[in-house]
This record gives sequence, structure tokens and C-alpha cells, in this order.
Amino acid sequence: MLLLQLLINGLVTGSALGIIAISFSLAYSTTRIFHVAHAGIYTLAGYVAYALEKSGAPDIVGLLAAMAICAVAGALIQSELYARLAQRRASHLAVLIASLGLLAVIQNFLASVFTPNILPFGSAWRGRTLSFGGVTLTEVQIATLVICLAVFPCSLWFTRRTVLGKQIRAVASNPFLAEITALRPQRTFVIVMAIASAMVAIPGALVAFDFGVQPYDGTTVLLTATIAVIAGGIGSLTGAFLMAMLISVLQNLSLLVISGEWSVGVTFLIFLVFMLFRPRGLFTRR
Amino acid sequence: MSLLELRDVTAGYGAKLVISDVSLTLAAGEIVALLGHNGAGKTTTLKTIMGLLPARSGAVSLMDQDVSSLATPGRIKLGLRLLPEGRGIFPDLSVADNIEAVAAQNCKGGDLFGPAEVYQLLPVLDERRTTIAGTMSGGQQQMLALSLALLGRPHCLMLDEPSIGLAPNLVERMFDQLRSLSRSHGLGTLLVEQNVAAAMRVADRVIIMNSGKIVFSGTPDGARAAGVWHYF
Amino acid sequence: MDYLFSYLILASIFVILGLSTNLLVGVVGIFSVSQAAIFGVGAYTVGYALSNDIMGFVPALALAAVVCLVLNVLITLPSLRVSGDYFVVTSFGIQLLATAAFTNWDAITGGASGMAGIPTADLFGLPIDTSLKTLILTACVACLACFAFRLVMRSPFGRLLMALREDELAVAAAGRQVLRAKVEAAALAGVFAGVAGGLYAVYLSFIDPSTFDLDASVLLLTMVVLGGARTLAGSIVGPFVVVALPQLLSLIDLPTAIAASARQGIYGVLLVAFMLFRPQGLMGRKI
Amino acid sequence: AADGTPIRLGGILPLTGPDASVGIQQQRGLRFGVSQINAAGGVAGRPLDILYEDDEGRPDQAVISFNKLVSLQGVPLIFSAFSGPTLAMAPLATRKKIVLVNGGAQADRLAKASPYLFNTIPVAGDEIAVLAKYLASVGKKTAGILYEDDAGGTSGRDDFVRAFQKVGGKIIAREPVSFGQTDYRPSLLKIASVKPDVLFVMLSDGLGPLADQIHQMKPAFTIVGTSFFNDPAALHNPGSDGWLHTQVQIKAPPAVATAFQKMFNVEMEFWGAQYANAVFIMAKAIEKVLSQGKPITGENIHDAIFSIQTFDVMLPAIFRTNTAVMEIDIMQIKDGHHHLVQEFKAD
Amino acid sequence: MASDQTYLSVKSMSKRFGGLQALNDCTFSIDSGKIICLVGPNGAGKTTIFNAITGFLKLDQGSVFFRGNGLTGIGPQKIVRAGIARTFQNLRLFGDLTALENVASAVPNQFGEEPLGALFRPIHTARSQRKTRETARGILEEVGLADQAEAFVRNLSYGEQKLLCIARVLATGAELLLLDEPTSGLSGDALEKVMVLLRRLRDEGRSQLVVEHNTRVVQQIADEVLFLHQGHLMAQGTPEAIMADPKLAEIYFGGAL
Ligand SMILES: Nc1ncnc2c1ncn2[C@@H]1O[C@H](COP(=O)(O)OP(=O)(O)OP(=O)(O)O)[C@@H](O)[C@H]1O
Ligand SMILES: Nc1ncnc2c1ncn2[C@@H]1O[C@H](COP(=O)(O)OP(=O)(O)OP(=O)(O)O)[C@@H](O)[C@H]1O
Ligand SMILES: [Mg+2]
Ligand SMILES: [Mg+2]
Repeated sequence: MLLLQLLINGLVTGSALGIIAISFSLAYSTTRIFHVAHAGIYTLAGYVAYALEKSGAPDIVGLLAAMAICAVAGALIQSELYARLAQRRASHLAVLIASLGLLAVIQNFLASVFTPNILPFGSAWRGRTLSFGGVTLTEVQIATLVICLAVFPCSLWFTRRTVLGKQIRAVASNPFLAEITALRPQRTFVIVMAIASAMVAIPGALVAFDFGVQPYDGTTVLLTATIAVIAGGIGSLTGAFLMAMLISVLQNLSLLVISGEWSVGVTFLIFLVFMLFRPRGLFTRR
Repeated sequence: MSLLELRDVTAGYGAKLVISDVSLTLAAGEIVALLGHNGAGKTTTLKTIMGLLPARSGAVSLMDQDVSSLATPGRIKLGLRLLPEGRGIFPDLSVADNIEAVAAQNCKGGDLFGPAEVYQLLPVLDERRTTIAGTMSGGQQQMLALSLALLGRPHCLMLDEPSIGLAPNLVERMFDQLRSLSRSHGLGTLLVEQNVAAAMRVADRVIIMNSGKIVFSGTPDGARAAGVWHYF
Repeated sequence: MDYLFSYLILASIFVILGLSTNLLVGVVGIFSVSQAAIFGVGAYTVGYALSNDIMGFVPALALAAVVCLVLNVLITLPSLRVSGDYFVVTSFGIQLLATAAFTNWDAITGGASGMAGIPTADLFGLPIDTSLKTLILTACVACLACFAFRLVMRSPFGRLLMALREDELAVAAAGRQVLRAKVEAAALAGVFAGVAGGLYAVYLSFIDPSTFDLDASVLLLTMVVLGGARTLAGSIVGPFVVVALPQLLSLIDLPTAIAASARQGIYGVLLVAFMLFRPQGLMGRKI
Repeated sequence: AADGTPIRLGGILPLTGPDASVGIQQQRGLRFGVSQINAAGGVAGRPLDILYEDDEGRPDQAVISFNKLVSLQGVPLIFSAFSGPTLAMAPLATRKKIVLVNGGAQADRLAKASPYLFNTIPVAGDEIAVLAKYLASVGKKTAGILYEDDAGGTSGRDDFVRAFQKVGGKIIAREPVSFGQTDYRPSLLKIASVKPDVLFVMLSDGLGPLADQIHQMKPAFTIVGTSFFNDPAALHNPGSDGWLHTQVQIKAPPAVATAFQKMFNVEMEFWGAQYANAVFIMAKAIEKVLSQGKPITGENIHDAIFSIQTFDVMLPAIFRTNTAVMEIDIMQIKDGHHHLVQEFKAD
Repeated sequence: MASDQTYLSVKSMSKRFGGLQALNDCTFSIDSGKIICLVGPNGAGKTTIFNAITGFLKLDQGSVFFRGNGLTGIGPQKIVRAGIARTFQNLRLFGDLTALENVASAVPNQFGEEPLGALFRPIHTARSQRKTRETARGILEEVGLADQAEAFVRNLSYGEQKLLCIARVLATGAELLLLDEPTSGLSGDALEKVMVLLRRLRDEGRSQLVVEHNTRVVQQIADEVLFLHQGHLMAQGTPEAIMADPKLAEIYFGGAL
């Protein structure tokens, strides 16, 4: 029973992590920017939802508003920061540092406005639980699972089947050629960042509903998501999503056999071993 | 009407001037071969026309319209196309996705080249639709690159060494095709080639660059007569 | 005076660390975010050896260098199979594992509450017990490290490492051993980090896991990039600027309630602005 | 002399970074204490002034800040927070004879770290011993532990293991969580599966989410802890109903609490009270130094503290050693309030 | 150069990529001191043969022997040391290094190529460094790139980069060079220069296996031609014989792909 409950718990956190992972993957594989400020966008989403809830709006409004605001923020980051850096031929490292700087700006801005404390949501539905077959889940957890599981195929459909999706992948694959075939990489990048940011706002708000908001916790979450991205095979959204699920389930289940302080370690050990045998990731062809 | 006209264009990288006072014209239905030794500034000239490199002075006009202040996408809209040197493909996408991604942007109906025409022109690509482009052989990639440059309604085509990596049969076929396209659709082509013999055969006019300057401009026969071989 | 000294001492320790990071990340392009973990191992090795009176400072420092050499080689090995982006995650994992080990291996590291009261250093009986002496010691070691870095970068080895960053396959095609070169670079970087760790331990006399966490690794990266990746001058200037920055920022007068987060925010703004206006770093070459 | 020149002290706190949420509460306490004292005419007519430094919770930054405050500003006394930075500064305090005042960290090692380090709050061990005694007296035999994997958390864990076993209890589960982590469900599930009587919780932040998750899970065990439970985030959460905890005495007179509320627009939390109290204690000591006509040096303050020994300030404290002895109560949270269950007089 | 051992021999080499048989049971051998051209339509498998010989690709089946020693399962760097070096069709130069450094990085046996030597014998290292540069400069001169020695490679024109590829493979000092389309993109003068150079190298005993689409070049430099089509080795013979074969000509010059 404990096993089952832990498993389901892992799936819930994993599905949220999975969306974070694919949104990061989308941004990363297109722009080739290690966009750590994505963690800031994730956090921002929670605070937008929080602010709206405090002003009396229903949580669903908070979620949608978070997506909208994050999309705008992501687009601005691309067009005002990354595009300029690209123009100045900044190296990947320089862009990474700028992104870190931006993350600090976002987190501390939120901390200044909202205090660095963990702030819980007040809405009643968060606490309600449902039980089936001995497994108990809160409504927030169910919402998280359902929404995230629904977003995943949508994102696959978007990148694989739509022309915009193909153009995005084209731009990722050869930005110079994209430039001279009028695919307008910078515009595509802006769109991608907007989409990725709106996407990360979904778990950003949902997780906040569950655990409250705090300004500095996005980094670890994002880094765990990047593990999923990389272990799943860069560019493969399915890989990223499934890997996120796997990592989160493993972290939950590992509690059964070892003490919690080493669970992070075990995850990474598995990852390392994994990388040694499948160095290009789980889901890459070739 | 001239499709493309350069007047006294000067361009370079940083402190280094690579081409200076380059003037040339390209009319509809014409193939002009731009020849010259390695490092003469041919690619630099094409980049300047494409708007990838700013002209330091002089003017570039397309379809009798000054485009000096127009960015690359705008020039593409006017029907300018470039086949870049090296590999002009999206290596991580399948062949079909390569073509589709570009077609969606550049094909707007009434096109000279839609995906169907491209597949017909280069049947290898048709066979390889689902292959990831980057895993194809060098020559196959070059064919795909060529097809990407053709998609849509090009008016003015700039090909930077299209024959690299292609087996002789394909070079011949490509140039023949180019010739008939120019004739039938008024397509203007600026052809940069090191395969001088083949280029002279297909070209209406020849322009020779040396160290960033145009040193000869005339017909292929004129070039042969003038004995320009020492420029290569 | 002590304030100035403590700044200079920390900055010169970070210069050594910056060189280590620069070598791996800037030059070879092995994107490691676990340099702070190696730094920590160096610090704990010296701390443990001195606290338990196992050996003197100099042998302890040598031991730290060797331990870190071996360790850095071991953790860089995955990068042979997992190149580029993949290594970021591997090293991220290693960093977290190291933090977990520092925090939970109580018997050696003192656990989460750290190792306190590490004795001061001595050089063959000469005690290094004042700030000035410590400064002289660390500055000398930092100079040595700079010199070594310069020698390496001007040697064929340095060129090989640069080539490695660009195209490993082409390096192999030139008949070079990719594996060996990487291992050697990692070894050298390990030695630098280990020595820096040892100096840090005796200077602060207290170490705990929080000094060697992911944030520290990221800070190291910042120093290197801000100074100018791949350059010696950059690895010197970067740490001096970054260590000074929080102190300088604290001079800005802000309403107390938000002062601190505002300062961190300004730090972020500075980083962003800096990268926009000088992406190649302070000492970097324009490309 | 009462010439009105301000008395400058230092405060080195984590004002940014992951520990900042606590650091800022502590800073509020210090600012409140200073404003109270200055409003009442200062110390022997001289106003107090605290210069703040942010160490981001990092020992190395703390050392730089320490040197800066001491060598540039010449402060004789520094308020510090968190075990790591405090332990890093302790040897310097000894060497330079600067009084270091820790008003919040409770790691046991702080008790003996330096003769110049004063802990104005009992170390965790003292509180936990009381808690264990109480638990035994009400027949709780088995316990699980949920602790933060850092200095405070692990030493709290070890204290509890020792104290609880001493009174005959048995520890049947221990689960660490990392600082800032808010998802405790897996750990709680695992602990619940071994069915302990009580769950000892040692977290410095995140009690709000914990209460949430407890509320959703409704486990059979009772949650117990220390003064950390005096956190409004938990208090106002229905999930915290029935939690038991020790409480270093914190009966701030209503007037003081209101003044605090007025100044910051937030309730006076645990940290705020403790650090305000630390200011009151040190003000007394400095007053004594001044009254003896001695210069305000770390050494003189140190001596004054021991010569006064019993401080009858907002929260009375006795210094027989470097660590204050205070009254410790057992409290229970009910309907959003702390209710006194049992008092354990100092000693 | 007749010896009981063949110089390079490839035995029933096969490689499959998914559904595509890129190499199908290729067997051939070549003698030393010759230039052998590998020709065939696009996608015939020429580059794949190079990849297989130089250890960049694991074969499904087959083996490679160089001077009688098996090369199967040996890493690329060991194969270079054994005496076989290659260029890449897609160049693979070190863009951030100068032309000179690119060439220098391929010069074998340099002192100070490991940290201990570099650190503890700096003077010796510097001396060897100077010698390496000297060598590299000489090679650049040979291919006609001397005036671009200090230019960053990514700022070179395409033809210049092609020349640099040749310079770099020469620097390895390997006795057998595998050149993947070394002359495409070269202008007339450079082309002549390279052909002269390749012939001279052959006369100095450095054999070459060259992939080439330029028939004029093939006729001028090849001692022998291997014709490859759809992964099959169709023919091996003198350039004249191959060019005269109508079946091959149809494949290569005709419409068939
Ligand atoms: N990005 C750049 N920065 C600096 N110099 C450059 C850059 N690109 C090219 N050059 C230099 O400008 C000159 C002309 O280059 P360009 O590429 O136009 O030659 P090209 O005529 O196309 O030669 P090729 O036939 O070899 O392709 C060369 O000497 C080259 O080294
Ligand atoms: N890594 C790979 N994955 C899948 N297919 C591959 C791969 N490498 C080569 N191929 C396929 O093998 C076939 C032979 O390719 P190869 O590159 O050897 O041709 P080539 O003879 O060098 O042609 P070209 O003259 O055009 O360079 C091609 O059809 C190509 O698509
Ligand atoms: Mg060119
Ligand atoms: Mg090929």
C-alpha cells in the first residue's frame, strides 16, 4: 500500500516535473541557451497565481493569468536579452551567466515584494482529498496529474505535426540557414520562449497551489528537470517527460530502501550508470 | 529591368576590407558566373547582397528597388535566394520536414517550386523523405540544400559553389536545369563556381573577381579570348 | 586592515579556484558545475589532517592535492562518454552527492554543523598565525598557480586542450588521445582546487557543507566568465571583482526591509548588464 | 559618558539566499529591540545603532563581514545567526575579544565554541531534554523523526535520539528533508507506515506546508517539536491542531507585542521575540559597563554579562555559562493558539 | 614494393544503417606508393569506407589490415599512429584556433603535450613548440596558405579551409592519407598546386586514397581507381580502363542514381 501511494505520489510530482522538463527542453534545443532563468519564470508563475488568489480571483484565473504573464515575460527575455547577447556574439558561457543574473533579479524582486517566506494559498479545494483503492490524493494533486498529462501530448503534437513546430526544430538545427530561408530565427526564438514560459507556468502555478510559494526554490527543481531532459536525450520531448516521471518515482520509491539523505545521491548514481551505458540518452535515435 | 544591381559596393569584416567598388548587374533570365580564386571575395559579395553583411558604401538594389536598408527576410520576400557554401540543410530534421519547414515560409501559391516540383527534380530526395538529413551522404545533402534554395518563387538565385560534392552527372543535370529555368521563367542566377569550365558553359556572362575587385566582365567567349585563366 | 587582508586572502584563494575552473570549463569546455565539491574535498582533507594532528600543514596540503587530483579525474571520466551538455548533469549530480557526503559523513566532516577550530597553518615550524602571514602564503601560492597556468596555456598541451573544446573527433583524427588529455586537464584542475581548499580551511578555521555547494560552483563560473574565460588575466581579475561585489553593494543605502534582496537583485542586474556590454569578459579577447 | 554619540554594534545575518526568510525575522527583532531602547532614552543616554551585514548564510562571507565590522567600524559586539556562520566567527571572536551574540541557533556545539560567544537562547538539547521527559510522562514510547538535513536539524535529531532513549523511548524512523523543501509527503508516508506514537519535527521553515500535508493525511501520530513551532504559518493552519512543543518562554508583554505589530505590520514571531530580547540583554550589559565608567569593549561586555548573570528583561534569562537558561514550557496548539500544558521552571 | 604483405587490405566490409545497406561486402587491397582514387555516385559509400578504415565507425562485418596488422576495434588515434590519417568531407577544423595552430595541433611527438613536461621543463617545451611551429609553417607554405597563418580559421574562405584540411592531415606525418574530396572548392591555381603536391608526396612514398568527383583530377593523379556503387565495389583498375567502361560511365555520368 505504501508502495502504491509512493508510486502515485511520484507520478504526480513527476508529471509536473515532466512539463518543466519539456518546456526547458523546447527552449534549450531551439535556442541552445541554458536558460536557467526559466526557474525564475516557474517561480513567477506561482506568485502571479498567489497575488490573484489574495485579491479574490478563483485559482483557475490565477493559472491562466500566470500562463499569460509568463509568456510575455519569456518573450521579453528572448527579445530584450538573449537576442542582444546573440547580436554581440556572446559565448554560451556568457549567456549562461547573464541568465543566472536574470534569475537572481527575478527571485530577489519577488522576495522584495512578497518577503522570502513560504506563503500558502488559502483556497479550500487544495486540502480536499479523494481516496480510491487505498490511495489518497488531494484535489490539487489530481488536477496536477490530469492537466500535466494532458499538456504533454499537446506539446508533442505541436512540435511534430504543426508547421511552426517543424520550423522551430529547423531553426534549432541550423540557425544560419534559417536566417537565409526567411525562417527568422529570432522571431521563432521569441515564440518558442513564450510557449515554453507559458508551459512552465502550468506546473509553476499548480505546485504553488499545493505547497505555497517561495522565491528561491525554483533552481533545484529546474536542475532536476534538466537531468530529465538530458537523460531522456536532448531534443526528445517524450524522453524528457518519461525521464522526469522515472526520476521522481525513483526518488519516492528509493525511500523504501534507503534513508532520505542519500536519495538524491541514488538518483544520480542511477543516472551516471545510465549515462555510461546509454550516453546519448534514452530516446535518441542514431 | 535588372533583377539585381550593385553599385560600387564595399564591404568587409572588422577593420579588414574584403571587397571594394564592386558593381554588377543581373537581368531576368540571365546566368552570370562570378568567378575568382580562393579568397577573392565571392562569398563576401553574396553575403552583402543577401544583407548578412552591411555594405560599407555603395548601393544594392533588387528589382529596381534600393534594398540597402532592408534586412535579410525582406530581401527574401523580394525573391532573393542564396544557396550557402558548406551544408545548407537542417541536419536534425527529416528530408520532408526540411522541405516543409521552408516551403511553409516561402511558398505562397503560384510558385515555381513547391515540394512536389522539388521531389520531381531530385528523385533521390523523394526516396529519402524520412531520412534524417544529416545522415545522408555529402552529395545528397547538397541536393537537399539546393532544393531548399529553390523553394517558392525565386527571382534571383545566388548559388555559392553548388557543384561541391556532386557527382558529374548531377552537375551537368543541375546546370541544364538552371539554364531552362532561366529561359522559361525569367529567373536570374548569380553562380559562384570553381568548376570554371562547367560554369562558363552555362553562363551568359562572366564576372571575374580578384582580391576583392572586379577585373573582368563580359561573355564567356570574351573571357576565353581575353585569357583570364591566370585569375584562377 | 584585517578587513582588507581577509578580502585579499579570499580573493587569492578564489584565483586559484578560478584557474582550476577556467582550465576545465573555459579551455577544455568540460562544463563542470562540481568544482566546489573538489574544493570542499581539499578543504576537508586538510581540515581533518590538521584537526586530528595526523600531519603538518605542508604534507596535508600535498595530500589534499593528490586526493583532489584522483577524485577530479574519476569524476571527469564520464565526460569521455557523455560529452558536452550531458556532462553538466553528471557534474551537477556529483556536486549534490558531494554535498550529501559532506553533510552526512559525520565521522570525518563533522556533518552539517561543520568542522570547527581547524588549527592554523605552519610552514615547517613557522606558524602562519596572522592575517598578514596568511596573505603572503596564499598570494604566493596563487602566483605559482598563475605561472603554472600560463606555462600550460603556452605549451602544446594548452593548444591540445583548446582544440579539444572545438572538435573531439578532429582531435582524434589528428592522432591525439582525447581521453588522456582530458584526464590530464582534470588532474591539473583537481590539484589547483585541492590546494585552494586546503588554504581556505586553515584560513577560516571553520568549514561546513554550505561553502562547497552548487551555489559556490556557480559563483566560480561567474568569476571565470566575468573575468574572461580562457585568459589568465581573467581568472585573476574575475575573483577579485566578484568577491568585492557584495561588499561594494552593501555600501548602497536602501530601506532595511528590502535592502538585502534588493542588493542581490542589483547584483543580478549588474551581471546581466555586464554580459550585455562586455560578453567576452573583462580581460577577454573580442571575437 | 552620556554624550549622546551612538553605540555601534554589528549584526551579521542571512538577509538573502535560502535562509533569508528567517534572517529577516531576526533582523526585525533586532530593529525592534533597538527602537524600543532608543525610544526609552537609549543606553545611559546614548542611542544604540546596529550595522547590518548580509552573509547569505555562508561562513566565508560571515568572516569577511566580521572583519569589516570589527576593523573598519570598531564594533565591540556582533549579533549573529545560524550555526555555520556563528561557528566560523567564533575563533575570531576569541582572538579579537569581540562579543558574539547568537539569539537563534541552537546547535549544541555553540555552547562551548568560544568564551566570547553568548547564546541568549538555550541550545536545542535543553529544550529537547524537557520534551523527552514530558513525552515519557504521558506514555509515548515510539517516535519518528523528521529533520532538516543541516546543522540545526541534525544536531536536533541527535539530541532527540539521546534524550528519548534515555527516558526509555524508541526511535523507529528518521527522515531527513532538505532546507526549503516543501513536499514532505513521501517522508510522512514512510514514517506513518511504521506507526510511531509521536513524530519529532525539526524544521526551521516550511511548517506551513507540513501542517497542510498533515491535515490532508490525518496520520495517527502526534507531532512534537521545539520552539521552532512558534511560527504563525503553522499556527494558523488547521493541520497544526494538537501539535505539542516546548517553548522557550516568549510571553512578550501584550504592549510589546502590539508595538511590534505596529512597527512592522506583522505579528511578533519567535525569532523576532528572541532577537529583540537579545538586544535587551546586551543593552543591560553595556549599561553596566558604562556605569562602571569603562570603555565599551568586548572584554568589558563579556565580564558585565557574567557579573549581572540574571537578566530580568522581556524574557528572563540566566547566564551561568555562555548559554542562557530560560524557563521552558510544554505547549499545545489548539484552534490557532498555543495553550500551556506544563511548565518546566528554569533548571 | 612487392612484398608478401599487402599494404592496406579491406576484407568483406559491410555496414547497414537502418534499412540502408551502405556498404555491401567490399573487398579490395591497395599497394603502397600509389594514389588510389575512390569514385562513385553520391551516396555510394565512399565516406563510409573512410570512416570504417579510420576507426570512426563500427563495422557490421569485415576487417581492415594495414601492413598485415588488423585495425578492427582500434581507436582513431591509434590508427593515426599506425600511419593512416584522414580528412573530413565536412572539414572539422578548429574554428577558434589560427590556421597555424590547426596545423601544429596535428604534428606528432611534441614535447610538452602533457602537463608534467609543460610545467617542469618549460624551456624544453618552448623549444619544441618553436620547432613545431616551424614545421607547421612549412606545411602551410606548401599548400599556399602561408599568408593566412595567423588568421582564425573561421574567418577563412571555403577554399582556404579546404587547403588547411590538407595541411593538417599532412602534418600528422602519416604514410597513408585518406582524403575526402580534397580539391572541391579549390580554384585553378590552388588545384594545380595540390595535385603537384599529392604527386610529389606519392613519389616520396606516401600513399593516398582519395575520394574525388572531379574526373580531370582523377585522370591526372590516380594510379588506380576503385569504383563504388550502392555499397558494392564495382571495379578496380587503371583510370583509363575505368573511364572506358561504358557500364560504369552510365552509372557515373548517365542519368541513373
Ligand atoms: N568572417 C570573416 N572575418 C574576417 N575575414 C574574413 C571573414 N570571412 C572571410 N574573410 C576573408 O575575406 C577574404 C574573402 O573571403 P570570401 O569568403 O569572400 O572568399 P571567396 O571568394 O568566397 O573564396 P572561396 O572560393 O575560397 O570560397 C578571405 O581572405 C577570407 O580570409
Ligand atoms: N550515420 C549514418 N546514419 C545513417 N545513414 C548513413 C550514415 N552515414 C551514411 N549513411 C548513408 O550511407 C550511404 C552512403 O553514405 P556515404 O557518406 O558513404 O556516401 P558517399 O559515397 O561518401 O557519397 P558523397 O559522394 O555524396 O559524399 C548514404 O545513403 C547515407 O545516407
Ligand atoms: Mg566562398
Ligand atoms: Mg562522402
